[in-house]
Amino acid sequence: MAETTIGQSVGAERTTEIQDAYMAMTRTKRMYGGIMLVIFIALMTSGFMLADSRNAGGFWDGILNVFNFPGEVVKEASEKITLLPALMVKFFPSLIETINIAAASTLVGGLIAIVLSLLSTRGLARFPRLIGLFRRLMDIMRAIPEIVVALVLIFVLGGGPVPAMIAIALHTTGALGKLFSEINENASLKPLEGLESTGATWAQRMLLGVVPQVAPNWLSYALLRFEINIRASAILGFVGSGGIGYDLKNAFSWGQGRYDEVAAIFILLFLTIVFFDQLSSHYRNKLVGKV
Amino acid sequence: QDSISEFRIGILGGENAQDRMTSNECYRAKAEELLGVPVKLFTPADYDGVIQGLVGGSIDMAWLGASGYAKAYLTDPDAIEPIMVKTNLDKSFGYHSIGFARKDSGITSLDDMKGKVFAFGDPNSTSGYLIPSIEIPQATGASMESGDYFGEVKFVGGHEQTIVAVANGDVDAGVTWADGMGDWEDGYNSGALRKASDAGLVDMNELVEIWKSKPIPEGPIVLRKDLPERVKLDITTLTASLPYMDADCAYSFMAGEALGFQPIDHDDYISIIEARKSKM
Amino acid sequence: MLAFDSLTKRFGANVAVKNVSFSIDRPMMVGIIGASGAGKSTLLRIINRLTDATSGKLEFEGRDVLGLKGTAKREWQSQCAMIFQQFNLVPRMDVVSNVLHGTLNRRSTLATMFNLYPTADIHTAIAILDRLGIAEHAPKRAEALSGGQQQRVAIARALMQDPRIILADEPIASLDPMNAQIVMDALRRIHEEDGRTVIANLHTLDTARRYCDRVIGMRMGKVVFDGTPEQLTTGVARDIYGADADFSESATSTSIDTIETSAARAIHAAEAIA
Amino acid sequence: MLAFDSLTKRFGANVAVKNVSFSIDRPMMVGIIGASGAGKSTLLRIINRLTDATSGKLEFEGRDVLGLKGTAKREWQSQCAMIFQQFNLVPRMDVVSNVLHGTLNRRSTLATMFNLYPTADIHTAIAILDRLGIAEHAPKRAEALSGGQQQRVAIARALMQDPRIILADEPIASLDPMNAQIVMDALRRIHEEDGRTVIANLHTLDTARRYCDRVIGMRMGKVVFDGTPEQLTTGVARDIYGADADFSESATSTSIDTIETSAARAIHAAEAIA
Amino acid sequence: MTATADTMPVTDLKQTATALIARKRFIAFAAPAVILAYFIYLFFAFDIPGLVERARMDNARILVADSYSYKTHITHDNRSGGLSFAIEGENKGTYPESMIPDFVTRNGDDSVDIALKARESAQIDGSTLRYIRPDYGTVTVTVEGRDIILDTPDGEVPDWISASNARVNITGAGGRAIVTRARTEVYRYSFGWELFWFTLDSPFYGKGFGELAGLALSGDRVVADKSNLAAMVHDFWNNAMWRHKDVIWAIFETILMAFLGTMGAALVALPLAFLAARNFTRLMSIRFAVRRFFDFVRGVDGLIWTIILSRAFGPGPMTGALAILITDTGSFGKMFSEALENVDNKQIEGVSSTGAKRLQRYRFGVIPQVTPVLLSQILYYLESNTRSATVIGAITGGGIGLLLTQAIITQKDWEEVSYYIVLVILMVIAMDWFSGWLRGRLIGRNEAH
Ligand SMILES: Nc1ncnc2c1ncn2[C@@H]1O[C@H](COP(=O)(O)OP(=O)(O)OP(=O)(O)O)[C@@H](O)[C@H]1O
Ligand SMILES: Nc1ncnc2c1ncn2[C@@H]1O[C@H](COP(=O)(O)OP(=O)(O)OP(=O)(O)O)[C@@H](O)[C@H]1O
Ligand SMILES: [Mg+2]
Ligand SMILES: [Mg+2]
Repeated sequence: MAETTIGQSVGAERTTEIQDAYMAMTRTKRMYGGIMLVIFIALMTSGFMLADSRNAGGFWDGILNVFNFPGEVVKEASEKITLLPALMVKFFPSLIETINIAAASTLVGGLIAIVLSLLSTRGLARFPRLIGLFRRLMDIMRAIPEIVVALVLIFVLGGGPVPAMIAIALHTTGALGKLFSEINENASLKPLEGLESTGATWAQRMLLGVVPQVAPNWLSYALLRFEINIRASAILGFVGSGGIGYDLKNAFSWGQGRYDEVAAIFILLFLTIVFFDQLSSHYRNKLVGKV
Repeated sequence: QDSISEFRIGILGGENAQDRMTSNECYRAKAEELLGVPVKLFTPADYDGVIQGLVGGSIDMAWLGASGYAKAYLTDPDAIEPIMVKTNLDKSFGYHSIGFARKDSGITSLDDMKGKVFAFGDPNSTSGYLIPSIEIPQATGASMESGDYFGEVKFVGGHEQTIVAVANGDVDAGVTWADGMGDWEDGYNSGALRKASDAGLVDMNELVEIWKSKPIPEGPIVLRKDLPERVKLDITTLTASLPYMDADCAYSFMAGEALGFQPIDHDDYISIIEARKSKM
Repeated sequence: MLAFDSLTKRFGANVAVKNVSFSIDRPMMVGIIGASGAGKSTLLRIINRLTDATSGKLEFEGRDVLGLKGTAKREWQSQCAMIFQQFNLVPRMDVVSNVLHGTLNRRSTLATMFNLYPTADIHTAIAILDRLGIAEHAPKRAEALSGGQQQRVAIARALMQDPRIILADEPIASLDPMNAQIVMDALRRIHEEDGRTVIANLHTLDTARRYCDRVIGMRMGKVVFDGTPEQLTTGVARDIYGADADFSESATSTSIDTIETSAARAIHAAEAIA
Repeated sequence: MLAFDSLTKRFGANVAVKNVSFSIDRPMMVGIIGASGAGKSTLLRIINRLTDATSGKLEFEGRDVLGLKGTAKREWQSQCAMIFQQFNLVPRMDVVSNVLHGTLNRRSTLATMFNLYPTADIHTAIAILDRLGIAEHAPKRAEALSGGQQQRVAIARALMQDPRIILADEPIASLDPMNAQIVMDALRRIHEEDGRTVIANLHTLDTARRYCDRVIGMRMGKVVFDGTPEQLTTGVARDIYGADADFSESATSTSIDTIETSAARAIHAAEAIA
Repeated sequence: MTATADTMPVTDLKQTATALIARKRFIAFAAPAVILAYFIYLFFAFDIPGLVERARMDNARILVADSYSYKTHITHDNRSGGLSFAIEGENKGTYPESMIPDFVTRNGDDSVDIALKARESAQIDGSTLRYIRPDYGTVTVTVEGRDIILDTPDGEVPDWISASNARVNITGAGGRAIVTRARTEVYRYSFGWELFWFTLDSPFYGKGFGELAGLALSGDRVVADKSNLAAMVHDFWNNAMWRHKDVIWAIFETILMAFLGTMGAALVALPLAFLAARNFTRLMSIRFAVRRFFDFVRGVDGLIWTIILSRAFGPGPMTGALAILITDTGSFGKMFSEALENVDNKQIEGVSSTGAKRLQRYRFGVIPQVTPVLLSQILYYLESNTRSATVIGAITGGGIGLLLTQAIITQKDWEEVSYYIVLVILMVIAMDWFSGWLRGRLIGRNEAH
C-alpha cells in the first residue's frame, strides 16, 4: 500500500540533486541575508557615527543632559504653578488659531483632493488621458514641505494664518488625493454603470454612485489628516507663521523667566493633540467599523 | 581636563546660513591651525540655538549679543565667560537700537505710533528687544503690551525680518541696530540697516528714523568656562591679533570696519543683566 | 422601429459582436440567448451606448443612435433603460433614491446634488415600486434587500426613466428560481401593459420560450437564430450552444418545478464534498 | 504507554472534555470520531499541551505529562508532533524551512533566529519530503502549494521532530478526496514503517474504518465508543453523532469511489443553480 | 407581483418617502451650509480683507523674476574711485581684473558704457551717472561733495525715480541704478542661474557643454596638477557661489536624519510593541503602561521633542534624527502592536506544537506574518520623514531645511531658494520612489497597502 499511495518518491539520485540544489539556494540566501544584515548594521552605525560627528554636541555627552532642559522648565513651572491656568487662558486664542488653520486646510485640501482623486482614478476619471497628469500633480504637492510654501507665501501675502493654511492645504491635497484615489479604486463600478445607463452626467455619477460607497473611508482618512495637520500647524507657527507655535517660540527663546509660559503651552499643545488623536481614532473606528 | 578633541564655534543669525559660514571660514581655518584640532562652524536657526549650545556644552565659542550673554549667564553663571569685545573706529564699543518706519506712512516719531503695529526682532536680541522694551515704555509712559499703547506688538524673528516687515508694510514700525554714525540714507556706517541697504533689500529713502536708544554695549565674544586654559589663551590671542595678521579676514569676521578687539569681562554687562532680570 | 445594420464590435483581436443585422418593428418582448461569451451583453451595451460599436449602424425610428454625443447621447440612454444581472444599484442609498436616479437625465446636476426631486417624481417612484410589489421597502437601503427585490428596484429605476425600450442583461441570472419568476413576470407585464419594447438576454431556454414573443440566438458574436419561441427546438438550441448530443435542457433550467428535486440533491452533494 | 485518567477540560460553564479515561498500550493508529464540538480537538491539544486540562491525569510511559513545565514541556511537545486541519504552516517561508521548524526544540535559539540549521538537518528534511513525494517543491514557499501538498509539508514537519506520537487534528478536512487519500496513506505508512503512534481526529467514518486500528467515539466531551473499526456499525455511529434514522453515511463520505458519481452530479447541478 | 403593499396604504408610503427625501435634502443643504458658515467665520478670523490689502503682488513678481534671473552689479566707488563688476554684488561673484561682462564697454579707468535691456543704456563716468531711456531721454545724476544732483530732461521727477539729496534710485525697464555718496551702482538683469557650474575664477567659466566635454577628454591640462575632469569636478564641487558641496551635504544630512530616525524608531518600537499587544502580554498593567508611553511620546509631538533635544545635543543631524526617532517610536509602537494583535494564531500554534521556545515562536510564528505590514509602514514613514526632517532641520539647524528657510528669510536669494526647492522635491520624490521600489522588492507588489 505504502509504495503505491504516497506520491512518487523521486529516487535517491534525484533526492541528492534536490538536496544539493537546496543547499546551494540556502547558501545564497544566507549570503544575501548576511550581506543585507551587514549592510544594514553598517549603514546604521556609520550613519550614527556620521550624524554624531556632524552634530555640535556628541550623542554620549548629550544623552546625560537630556533632562536638564525639561528639568528647568518643570522647576520653574512648579514654582509658578498658580499662574499656569491664567497663562493657558491667555494662550487659548492662539491655540484656536492653530486649530483653525488645521481645520481650514484639511477642509480645503480634502475637498480639492476629492475632485483630484476622482479625476485620477482609473475607471472613474472624467478625462482618462489626463490621469497621469493629475497623479504627478498630486505627487508634487505631496513632495513640497509645508514650511517652504508657507515661508514663500509669507513673503508675498504678508504674515498671518493664511500662508500656513494654504501651505498645509496644498500638502493635504496631495496626500489625501493619493489615499482617496486608492479608496476609489476599490469602489464597485456597478452602481456607476447603472447610473450611466440612465443617462446621468459625470458629476451625478460621482456624487450618487461613488461618494456613498467611499465617503466613510474618505472621512476616516481626513480625520487622521486633521490630527496630523494640527501638528504641522503648530510647527509652522514655530518657524514664522502665527498660532500657538509662535507663542511657544517666543517664550522658549526668551528662556528662563518664561518657562512657565513654555510649560503652559506644552500642556495646551499636548492636551489638544491627545484630544484630537482620541477623537479621530474613535470616529475612525466607528466609521470603518460600519463598512 | 586639559585637552579637547574638537572646537565648535556657533554663529549667530543675521545672514543666511551659507553666508555666515563663508564670512567665518578664514577665522575657522586659523583657529584650526592654531589649536591643532578640528574646528567646526555651526549655524543654528536663531539666537537661542547658540545660547542653548553654549549652556548645554555643545558649542565652545560664540559672539553673542549683550542680552544673549545675559541670558546665558542667568541660565548658568558658570557656563561661559566673556573675553573680548569689538571696538568701533572711534574706540567706543557700543551701538544703538533704532526705531524706524516707512516714510510714506507719515510716522515720524513714537507719538504717531499710538494704536499702530510695532515689531521686535528676536526675543534674545539686545537692540531688537531688550533695550527698546525698557526704554520705549519710559518714552511713551505705557507698557509694551499689545493694545496698551501700540495696537499690536509682535516678534518677527530677527533684524532682517524686521526691516523687511517694515518695508513691506506688514508692521508700521520696528527696531533694529546700527552704530548711529554716518548717514541715514546709507543705513549708517554699519548695522543691520546698512547691510539690508547694501544688499538692495530696502531703499533707505523710503524709511525714516523714529526713535534711537542710548548706547548699548557691544556683545562679547565668549568661551565656555571649562575649556582648557591653553585653548582660551590661544583663542584670545588669535582674536586680538586678527586685525594685524589678516585685515580681510578681520573685516569679514567683524562684519565691517572696526578698530579691533579689546578685552572685556563680566562686570561690563551687569547693567544689561539687570535689565534682563527686570523683564523676567 | 429599432434597426441593426451589420453591427460589429471588436475587442482587440476578439470579435464580440459580428455583423449583426435585424430589426424590431413593433413593441415586443425579445429574448436573446446564447452561450457565455456569445456577445449578448456586448450587444445590449452597444444599444445603451455603454460600449461603442466598432462599425455598423443602429437606428431608432430613423435616428442614428451610434452617432449621438453628449446631451443627445444621455437623452437616448434615458429612453432605453438598462437592467443588469448584478442590479447595479447604489447599495448604500435608500430604495426611493435609487429609483429616482431614473430621472437624473431630466434634472439638472445641481438640483440632484441637493436631492431636489419634485414631489411628483417621488410619488411616481412609490407608485412604481407599489406596482412591482415592493413599496414597503421604499425607505430601506438597497443593500438590505434580497436579490429579487433589488432586481425589482432596478426595474423600477428603469420604469422611472419612462423609457421606450427596456434592455435587461441576464436579469434573473443572480436570482433564485422563485425570484426569477417574479422578475420575469414583472418584465412581461410591463411590456404588455405599457407597450414598451423589452430586450432581455437570457441564459435559459425555457424562460425565453415562456416569456418572449421573439427569440434571437447568438453564437460567437453572430446571430444564428431568429424566430418564434415555437421554432426553438432542442436541435436548434444545440446549434446555438454548440453543445453535443448529451445536452440536456433540464441542467440549465430555472423553472421551479423542473429543478426542485435536482437542486436539493445538488446542495446535499455539494456539502458532502466541501 | 499513553494513559488518560479522567481527563476533564472546562471552558467556563462549558465542559469540552469530560472524564476521559483510556489507554494506548502499544504503537497503533487511533481514530477519534465525533460530531462537531464533541471535544476531539481539545483532547489532542491537551495531549500536546497547547491547552491545559482542568483536571485529570495523562501519563506517557509512567511520566506525568500534564505537570511538565518549561524545557521539559517543550521537550514533550517535540515528542508528540501535531498536525492541524489548517496545516498551520508559515506560508511565507519555503517548504524546507517549515519542515526544519520541527527541529527548533533541539537547536539553540540564537542559531535558529538567523535560520542557521545544520546541513545534516536540511538533508534529512529533504529526504522526508521525498518520502512524502513532494521533494521537488522543497524551495517553494508553503503558500504556493496545494492543500494536500501543504498538509504533507505539515506531516514532514511532524516527522522532522522524530516524535513518538503524531497527533493529527482533522488532517484531511480541508482537502479534496484525492488529496485526502494521499495524506491518510502517508500517515498510515508512517505508523507502519516507523512504528509511531498516530492519533487522528477524523470526521468521516469510512476513513476511520479504513485506516485505523482502533476507533474512539466522543460525544459531548465523553468517550462513548472505544473499539475496533469492525465494531463501528451504523447504529453505533448514530449514537456517536446523535443522528436520527435518516442518517446516511454516504453524505459524509470522502472515499473517492463512493462519491465519484454523486460529486459529478452535484457539481453539474450546482452550476445549474449558481 | 400582484401583492401590493398590504401593510400600509400607498399614500402613506408616498408621504414617508417624501419626508425621507426632504430629510436627505436637508442634510444635503445643511452640510455645505455648515462648511460655508465655517468659511465665513474664517474669512473674518483670518482677516482675509486685510490680507488682500497686504498682499504684495510686486513681491511675487520679484520672487518669480529673481528665481530665474540674476543681476550683475557695476559699481563705481565715489569716494576712492575705481570700478568693479560683480554678479549679485557678491564678493565671490566679482569679475577678476582682466575680465569684464560682455555688455560693458570700458572707456577708461573710471568710465564705462553699459548696455541694458529694453534698449536702455547707462554710462558711468567718474561720479556721474547717465541713464538713457529711449522714450524718455537721459537722466543724469552727479555726486558733488555732500550733495547728489539729479537732472532730468523735463525737470520733473518721474515716479520710477526715487530721489533725495543723499540717494537716487532709478528703476528702469531694463535695469536699475542707485547713486549714493559712497557709490554709484547699475544693475543689469539677465536670464539664468549664472555661475551655477563654475565661478568666474575657474578656467572653465563660460565654456559650452561641447567645449567642456572636449576638454574633459583631451589630454592637455588646464590646471597643471589635475586631469581636466578632476579639475572640473573640483571647481564645480567647490563653487563658492552656489556651494554645491554644502548643499549636497545638507541633503545627505536630511536623508540621514530620516533614515536613522525611522529605522531607530522601528528597532525600538518592535520589542515594545510585543509588550503592548493583547495577545503577547497577558499582564494588563504592563500593556497599559507601554501604551500610555506610546501615546505620550506621540502626543508630545515632534516639535517639542526637537526643542528639548536641541538643548542637550546642540544643532546638527543627530538631534533631528533623535527627534524623529522618539516621535515615531510612539507611532510605530501603536501601529505595530495593532498589527501584532491581528496576527493569525494558527501559525504560532503550529510552531509551538513542535516545542519551540518563546523567542523561536516569535521569530517563526509572528515575524514572517507581520513583516509585510511593518515593512510597508516603515518605508512609508521613511518617505514622509524625509519631509519632516527638512522641517526639523529648520528648527534645530541642520540639513537642507536650515539652508532653505534661511535663504527664504533673507528674502533676496530667490534663485537659491528655487534651487533648494527643486532639490527638496527631487529628494522627496526619489525617496518616495525608493521606498516604493524597496517595498516591491521585499514584500511583493500586491501585499503593499
Ligand atoms: N471590455 C472588454 N474587453 C475585452 N473583451 C471583452 C470585453 N467585454 C467583452 N469582451 C469579450 O467579448 C466577448 C463577448 O462578451 P459578452 O460579455 O458580450 O458575452 P455574453 O454573451 O454576454 O456572455 P456571458 O453569458 O458570459 O455574459 C467575449 O469573448 C468577451 O471576452
Ligand atoms: N478556546 C476555547 N474557549 C472556549 N470554548 C472552547 C474553546 N475551544 C473549544 N471550546 C469549546 O469546547 C467544545 C469542544 O470543542 P472542540 O474544538 O474540541 O470540538 P471538536 O470536536 O474538535 O469539534 P470540530 O469538529 O468542530 O473541530 C466546544 O463546545 C467548543 O465551543
Ligand atoms: Mg453577459
Ligand atoms: Mg476540532
